[in-house]
Amino acid sequence: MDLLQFTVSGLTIGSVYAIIGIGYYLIYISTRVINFAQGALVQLGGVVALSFLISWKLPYALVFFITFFVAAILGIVFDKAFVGPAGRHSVLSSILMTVGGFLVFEQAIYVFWTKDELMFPAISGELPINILGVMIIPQALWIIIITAFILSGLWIFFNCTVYGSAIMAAAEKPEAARLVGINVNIMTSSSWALAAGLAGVAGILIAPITFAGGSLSAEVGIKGFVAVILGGITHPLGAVAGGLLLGITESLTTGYVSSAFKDAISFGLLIAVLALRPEGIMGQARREKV
Amino acid sequence: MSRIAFDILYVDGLTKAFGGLVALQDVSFNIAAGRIVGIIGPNGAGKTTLFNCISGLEKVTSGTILFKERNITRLLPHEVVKLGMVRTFQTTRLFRHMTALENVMAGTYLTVRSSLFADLLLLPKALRAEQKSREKAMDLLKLVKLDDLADLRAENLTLSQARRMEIARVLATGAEILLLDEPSAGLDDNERMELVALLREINSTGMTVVLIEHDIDLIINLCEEIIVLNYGRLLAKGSPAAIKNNEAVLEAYLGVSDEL
Amino acid sequence: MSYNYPLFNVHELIAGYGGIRVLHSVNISVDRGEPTALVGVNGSGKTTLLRVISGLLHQVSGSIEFLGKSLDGVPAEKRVAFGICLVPESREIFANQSVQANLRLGAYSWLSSSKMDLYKEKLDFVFSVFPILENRRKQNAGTLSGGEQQMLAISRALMAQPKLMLLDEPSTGLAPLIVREIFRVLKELNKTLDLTLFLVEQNTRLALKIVKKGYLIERGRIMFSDSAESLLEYVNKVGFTHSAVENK
Amino acid sequence: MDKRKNLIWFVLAIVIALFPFLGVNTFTVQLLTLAGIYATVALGLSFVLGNAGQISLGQAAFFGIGAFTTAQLITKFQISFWLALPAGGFLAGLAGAAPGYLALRFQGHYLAMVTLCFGLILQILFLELPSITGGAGGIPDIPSPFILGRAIDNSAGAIIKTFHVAWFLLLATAWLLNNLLSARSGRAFAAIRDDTLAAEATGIPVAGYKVRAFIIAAVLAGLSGGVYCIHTHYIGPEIFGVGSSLEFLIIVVIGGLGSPVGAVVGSLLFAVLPEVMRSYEEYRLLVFGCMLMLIVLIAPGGIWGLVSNRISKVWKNVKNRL
Repeated sequence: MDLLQFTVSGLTIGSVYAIIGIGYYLIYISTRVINFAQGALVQLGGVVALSFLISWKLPYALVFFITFFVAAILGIVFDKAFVGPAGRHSVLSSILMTVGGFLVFEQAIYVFWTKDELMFPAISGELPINILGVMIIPQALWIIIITAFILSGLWIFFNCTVYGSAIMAAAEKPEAARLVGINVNIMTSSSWALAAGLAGVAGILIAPITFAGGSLSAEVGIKGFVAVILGGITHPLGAVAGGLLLGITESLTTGYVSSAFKDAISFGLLIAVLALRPEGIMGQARREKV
Repeated sequence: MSRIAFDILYVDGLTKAFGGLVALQDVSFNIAAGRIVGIIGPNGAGKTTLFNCISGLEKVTSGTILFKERNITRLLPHEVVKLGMVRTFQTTRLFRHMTALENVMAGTYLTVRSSLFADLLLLPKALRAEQKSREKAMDLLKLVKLDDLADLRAENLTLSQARRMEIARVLATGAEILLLDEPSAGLDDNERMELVALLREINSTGMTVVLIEHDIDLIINLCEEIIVLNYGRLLAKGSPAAIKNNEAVLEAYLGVSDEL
Repeated sequence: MSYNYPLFNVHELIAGYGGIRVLHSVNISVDRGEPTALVGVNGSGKTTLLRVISGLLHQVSGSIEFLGKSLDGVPAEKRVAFGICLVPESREIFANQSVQANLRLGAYSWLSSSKMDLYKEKLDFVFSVFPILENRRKQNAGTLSGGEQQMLAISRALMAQPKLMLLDEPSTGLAPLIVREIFRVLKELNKTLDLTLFLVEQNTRLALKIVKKGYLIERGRIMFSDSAESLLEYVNKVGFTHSAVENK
Repeated sequence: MDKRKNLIWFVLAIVIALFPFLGVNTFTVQLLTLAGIYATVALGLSFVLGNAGQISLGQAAFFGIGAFTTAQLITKFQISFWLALPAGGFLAGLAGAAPGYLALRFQGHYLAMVTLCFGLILQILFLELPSITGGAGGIPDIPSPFILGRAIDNSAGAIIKTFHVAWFLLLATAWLLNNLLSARSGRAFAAIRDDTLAAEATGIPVAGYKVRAFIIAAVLAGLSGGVYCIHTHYIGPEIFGVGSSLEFLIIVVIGGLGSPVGAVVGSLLFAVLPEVMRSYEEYRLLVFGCMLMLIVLIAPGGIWGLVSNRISKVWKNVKNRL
């Protein structure tokens, strides 16, 4: 029964990785940038949501939406004012810029909110529920349900709406997108907004488990990146596959080996997978044109 | 002019496929040492892919490439250069933060030896190498008429200057055959004539020159032999006069004249 | 058919990439409904001209007028709504999306929930032109064959309801049979729709078969323009080098 | 020309030798020692990023390997600091080959991520292998090699000697690197940075040079790690994590990528500025983060790039007037 227990907790954390990973995917396909600041946005999501929940006493569902929009606007501004202009210099510049962004967001939280790890209320109850012999805390159930909800929403958005289809078109072939009348700038901003918003939402989901404001949620953000690279950053389902795989691997490592080396093993797994299959598990190889 | 009559480059049954797409199919030809040869063909005919395969940048699907009677089919790009075959690219590729002179000096990497250790400690060996490399590079810059711009940063060179600097850089490697990918692209008529003169001069020293070109006038003017590719296949090979009147080549360029 | 007024005018156009000039003082005038071809060997600036007309590339100087209005400062995505559509040489279809999604994106510039009837009508029209696309409507566009991709690229442009369709080397990389089929359709479309074709081709003989007028471009300069018949005669005479200087 | 250059190095050596005796207080000397240690790491990182065109987001790991190796050799095995220091540099260099080989397969964002993961793995190992690194407690009581028989001493003499070790190490490595950059190998690195494909087509063995670039940077980080442990007398795992890697990145970018002087300028700023504005300690990283973003946006050459531009302009004006 242990195995099942570990798998469930792996799926829980893996879901969060998947949501964050989708953000990396969207930004990467739209602007060819890996947003190293994504982890700080996860952290930010938790803190912002906590303020709305505790100080403003807003209802939980509303807080989800507000946090999403706050993070989304931050994402757009960060791209338009900083990452975009820096990326024109070189890849290195865009990496340095997003790393700088990570630092600034994280430090801003420490300075203007708190350096402490804050308790974050779960969506409902703390007592574990027994389902088929597996003990599940309600928050884990919520995480899995909300992730499923978000993933199917995204699927419908990208596959059935013109707007979603236009975002994908602008990401795949910006010039061709312009030729059918799509404003590519608006589409890349939409990608950044969606990616940042999802990171913020992931921050709320994970905060009851990792606390809000601490560096743990930032680490979850980095894991989201590991997940998407593992799954393949060129494939729409890469983040989901990579996230779930990473989550389960971690939880099995914690259960059967040691929790101390859990992260070392996931990072090692990433390097090993990349060395064997640089495009990730689901990705397609790309060819550089000379 | 005396010519050594051996094939410096020999390509046999070269095939290159990208997944299902066959970019080159069973291409065979030979190039005699000291020749100046042009490769032409419509867009997508596989010209650049051919260069990529010969220079070791792309792995060949099947077929053999012999250079100076040595099989180079599976060698890496810098190993091919070491044997004496260098190439340029369709777009100019400069070391843009270096001066023109330093660019050409970088080209002497293989011909003027030193070691990391000697370089670190600035041993006499490193200083001598530096001196020799500088002289050689300066000579080559004179050849391509860029000696007065030696200290200009490469990113500030005009297109025509940059292309000539690239030629100096590949010559610095001690090559015996130059593969030039569209050296005249973007040049005006005067600059083209200068380029033709330069290539003739380089060829007159015994260097084999192979160039891909869109400018058919330039090719007919300059080359002794022309290779025509179409849809990844060798369509024709021969003297400029023969190619000009070849019906198959005409059709490849102009299309068939039957009714719709 | 009478061609009473100009559809678009290119006046003293200079353009290029970075410091490199590709087009030198190009002048072109195309009348409404009059199919026109631009021929010349590759590297002569044909694609660059199409990129400037469609707005993907800004000119250094000179102007383009479309239906009497200057296109200065109008970005590519807005020119689509004016009725200018480019079918690029590499087709540029959205390979990760279905055929139908590609066609829907073609209608992006005017599509709204109130115009669903028009959308259906256009879709049916496109499927009647290229029936094979209807069979493949659910398929990922990336899995289509080269010829089908070209058909999709043309159809996607048709969905935008263009007045001017710029076609860049539609024959590239296609088998002769398919090329002929596509050219037959293009000729048809020009006749039946209020659509003007501006065709760029290396396959000179074929291109001159379906147009009324042709321009010969060489090294970024228009060498001359004439009726398709005389141009064809000239090209047949001088061969593929095209050069007026060399062949005199 | 060469003579004038040699003179500069000579003058710098004299300045370093005399500096602690010019009546500066020991606190300042210690602060500058730290800056010198940072600068050596920054020198290597700046070389990887700016001269060789590669990316490393895990540089603190090599700093850590050097520090832990040196500290353990001194404390556990009673080996002389002068042998322990190169051993630390050697091990760090060995470890540096790993990301070097990874750089053969990955570029750009992927390489950034892979080196970041490499740094994260070592950060965990530093913490979780107490038998080697002392675990969370770290290694305390690292004796200064300049005072025999006593464990910790902040005597002025030892402080000055540590300052000399740090800055002469910096001077020596800067000299070596400067030599390298002006010679054949330096051009090979620069060629790879500017255009890897063209470098390969010019006959430069790109793979070998990428690995060498990472090894060189790792050795420099390892050596400064060794000096760091006799400067602070205590090392713990938290100093060698990804946070520190980012701080080294800040130093390098703010100072000026690819320039040895830039690395020194950045390090001085990073060590000294927080002391100047002590009452705003919690804003330190926020300020540096903002500086990093601004520099990348408006002055990619860093502070030294701005200053040297200014100097060369003034110099031209002066020349023109004469």
